[in-house]
Amino acid sequence: MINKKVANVSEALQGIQDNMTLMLGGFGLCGIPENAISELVKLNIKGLTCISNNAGVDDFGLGLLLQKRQIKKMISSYVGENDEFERQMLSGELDVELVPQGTLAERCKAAQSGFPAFYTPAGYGTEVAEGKETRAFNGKMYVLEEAFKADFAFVKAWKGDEAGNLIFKGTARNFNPSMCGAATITVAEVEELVPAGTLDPNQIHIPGIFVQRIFQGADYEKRIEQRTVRQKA
Amino acid sequence: MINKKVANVSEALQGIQDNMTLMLGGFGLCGIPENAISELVKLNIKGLTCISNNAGVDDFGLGLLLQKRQIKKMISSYVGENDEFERQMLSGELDVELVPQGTLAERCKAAQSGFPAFYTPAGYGTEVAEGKETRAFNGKMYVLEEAFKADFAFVKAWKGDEAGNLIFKGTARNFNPSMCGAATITVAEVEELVPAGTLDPNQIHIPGIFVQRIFQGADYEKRIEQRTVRQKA
Amino acid sequence: MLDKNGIAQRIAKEVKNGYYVNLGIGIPTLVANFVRDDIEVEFQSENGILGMGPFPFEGEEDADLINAGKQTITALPGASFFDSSMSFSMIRGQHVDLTILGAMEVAQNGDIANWKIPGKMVKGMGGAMDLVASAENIIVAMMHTNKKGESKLLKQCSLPLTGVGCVTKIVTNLAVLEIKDNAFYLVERAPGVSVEDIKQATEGTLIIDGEVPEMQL
Amino acid sequence: MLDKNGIAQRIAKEVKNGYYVNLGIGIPTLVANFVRDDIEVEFQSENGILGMGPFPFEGEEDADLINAGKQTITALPGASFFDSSMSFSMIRGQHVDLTILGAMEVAQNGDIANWKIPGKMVKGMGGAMDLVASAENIIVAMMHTNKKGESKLLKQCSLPLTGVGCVTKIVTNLAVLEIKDNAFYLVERAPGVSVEDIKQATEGTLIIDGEVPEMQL
Repeated sequence: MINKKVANVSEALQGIQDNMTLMLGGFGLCGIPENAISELVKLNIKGLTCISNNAGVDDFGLGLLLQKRQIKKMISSYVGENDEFERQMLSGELDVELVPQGTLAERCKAAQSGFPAFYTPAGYGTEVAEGKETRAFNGKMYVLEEAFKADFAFVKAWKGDEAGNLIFKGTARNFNPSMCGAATITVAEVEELVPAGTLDPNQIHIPGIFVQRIFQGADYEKRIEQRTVRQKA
Repeated sequence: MINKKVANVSEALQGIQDNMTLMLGGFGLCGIPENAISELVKLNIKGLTCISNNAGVDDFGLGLLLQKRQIKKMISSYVGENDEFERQMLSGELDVELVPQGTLAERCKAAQSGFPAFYTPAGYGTEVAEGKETRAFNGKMYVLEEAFKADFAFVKAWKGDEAGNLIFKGTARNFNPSMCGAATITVAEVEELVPAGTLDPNQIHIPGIFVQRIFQGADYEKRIEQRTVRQKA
Repeated sequence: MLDKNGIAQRIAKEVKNGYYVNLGIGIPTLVANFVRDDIEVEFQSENGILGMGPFPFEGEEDADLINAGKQTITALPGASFFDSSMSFSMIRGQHVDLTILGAMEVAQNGDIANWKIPGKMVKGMGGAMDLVASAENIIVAMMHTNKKGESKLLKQCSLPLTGVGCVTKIVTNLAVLEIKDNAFYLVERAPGVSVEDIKQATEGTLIIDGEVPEMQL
Repeated sequence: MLDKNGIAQRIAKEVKNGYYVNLGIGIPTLVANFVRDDIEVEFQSENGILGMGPFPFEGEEDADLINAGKQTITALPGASFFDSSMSFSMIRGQHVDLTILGAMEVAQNGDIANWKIPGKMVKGMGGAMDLVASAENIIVAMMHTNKKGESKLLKQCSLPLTGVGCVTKIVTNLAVLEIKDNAFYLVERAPGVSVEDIKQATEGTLIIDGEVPEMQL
């Protein structure tokens, strides 16, 4: 067993530098690497390019990095829940690349899997395809999209073991698995870190080979963005 | 819940015809759809093109179909455990397309995922790449490989539920998941079929959307091809 | 004339037994409320769930269980969770049988625009471009005209496109229409709406072939 | 001169702490027996296991747990199972640190042939083409000459290729060699083997740079 455990978030972020490209898991505020984001704020790393489906809200998630102007560029599919984001984008302080959600996931997954590029129908005939190769297969048009390159991937899982194996919970899984192994260094934070051999090898979503560092996260807030309920009859 | 349960293997194979293209899961004799193969033998379906990593042994797995000359063409990565296969291939009765193992898996997965084709480094500069488009990305050469098209996919899982959700066990997983949803009709046979709601939704390897028919298989032999043991010290 | 719930109710009739359905934000979300109880349907949300159930009861919300609109949800028996890559394999691989989504504009060639208004804050396309480019069966749910009273069924979209030639059916507050041969075919009128009303509200080519029935809800 | 176990023993020294390793069939399989106990290593088998352990004890074989050679195996603590697609993501994505496999021929430009002999039954390439095309760190384990006594280290492969320009290191019964600048660099001699012996057995360009040490096992 190759041990990937590090003592804490500080050790997990060793080597992080200004102007790096990061992948960050999560959909909205669900399944985001809360500890890694807090540490990025604390270290005040600047000039970041962040690949993440969303940009958080004003006072949580990636919004915390936006508040401190740590992000130079966002690569996302949907960024609409954040006033500070809007202000920085409209003023030109923040560069934004919008990518269809499935394409975003697959550009991560392609990096994980050693595929340099792939053809997807998403965005054909739209401004997303501008400047990109398009091509017909079996009479349907596709756009060639390239794998991402990133320095760090920060992911959040439910359970993990010292070998770096990860298990996700509910829809907090989302982009996290596809980002594992898609960057030079993948850092996984988990709610519960167990010894190797504890998890059923049949139930592991992401094998430890895709993870370089793992630590048990602390103080998860897991904020709900749109609390929606129904009334008991 | 959309119920995918059928009563038995006979119902599961409704619509199967001569000259169809089939995908069959398994690696060696591990994780093969034993019930579906037996039924294909019984129905004496002929002229089949079989996409399967291996071709079984003389008297088990796809070897049973070869014995009865039901297979016209095999698309596999390794076929070396079978004398009848060798005889038919050398005599020209059987057409064989050899495909690198990772390419075989991904040509199934591409069909599942709606990717028409993909670039892989496997086989570049070899006879596998002959007649195919090759292309450099970031200074490395890749071969363009196309998604498979198949009429039926036959897969074997450990547990499944009526909604078609599947869980695999050990290395019997292998090619089975990538073949689900990669053919017009996917038939899953399982060792244990349980009511919907019984399986933990976090632990499902293949969601039921990729499966059209599911049934509980019978009389699994699960033959071991290379029994290898060590001595107790 | 229908309200939003009426549009959702009419679309629910398009949901057939055995369908996997992806519902967009807005009117499409309401469709789930009107699907018949006696057919088997599963809802997919592209953030990673199949077999999505209703909103949770107060106090039973789970932060790890949301839909693509970031709302708290529940999972029904037979549900499964999966990652974003597999989710779009379902969509791109055409395993999802029906996609219902909103639009700002639809053109008579099937083009759709629903993600960007030049000069306004762009929130992003989310999964819409993947959905419209992949699905074989797309229904657009929208009001027939915009807030200024201008038609949203056009000869050609004026806004940046989300997808080309992909819409086949539209249900609005006024009508059900199908797109073929570069035209809108009027299929049904909303209760109390005349063919003339629909003509007035449709900028694109409208084909009226014989008597147009009033829709049954 | 080394026997097969000796070749495996020498290659085991190339296995470093923290390595994920894929072992081919034949001599490479033996390498696992010689890896030091005090380093952390995990073995990957491309049919879908990471953290592969030794063969099971008699009576503990599990038909659902085999390696790529179809042999019954065990799983160590921290192991995981996965499908073929993810397995080759590990390989193609260069997450596997070291690949050890056999060969029929290696050329001085790094080409390798190990899957097909024209006129003989072709069993297939299995995962070898994916492995050699993807791995950054490939060691070939083989006898220096074939059964007829002919060199397997050639100027150019005569057999159909498995991959081009991919081999960087070779360990044979006679020597350890590295491939660079279109030549075989002699790095170590096997115990009791002279430089002259190695020259005789090598058809390709052999570079001898100063004193060549005998290998330490």
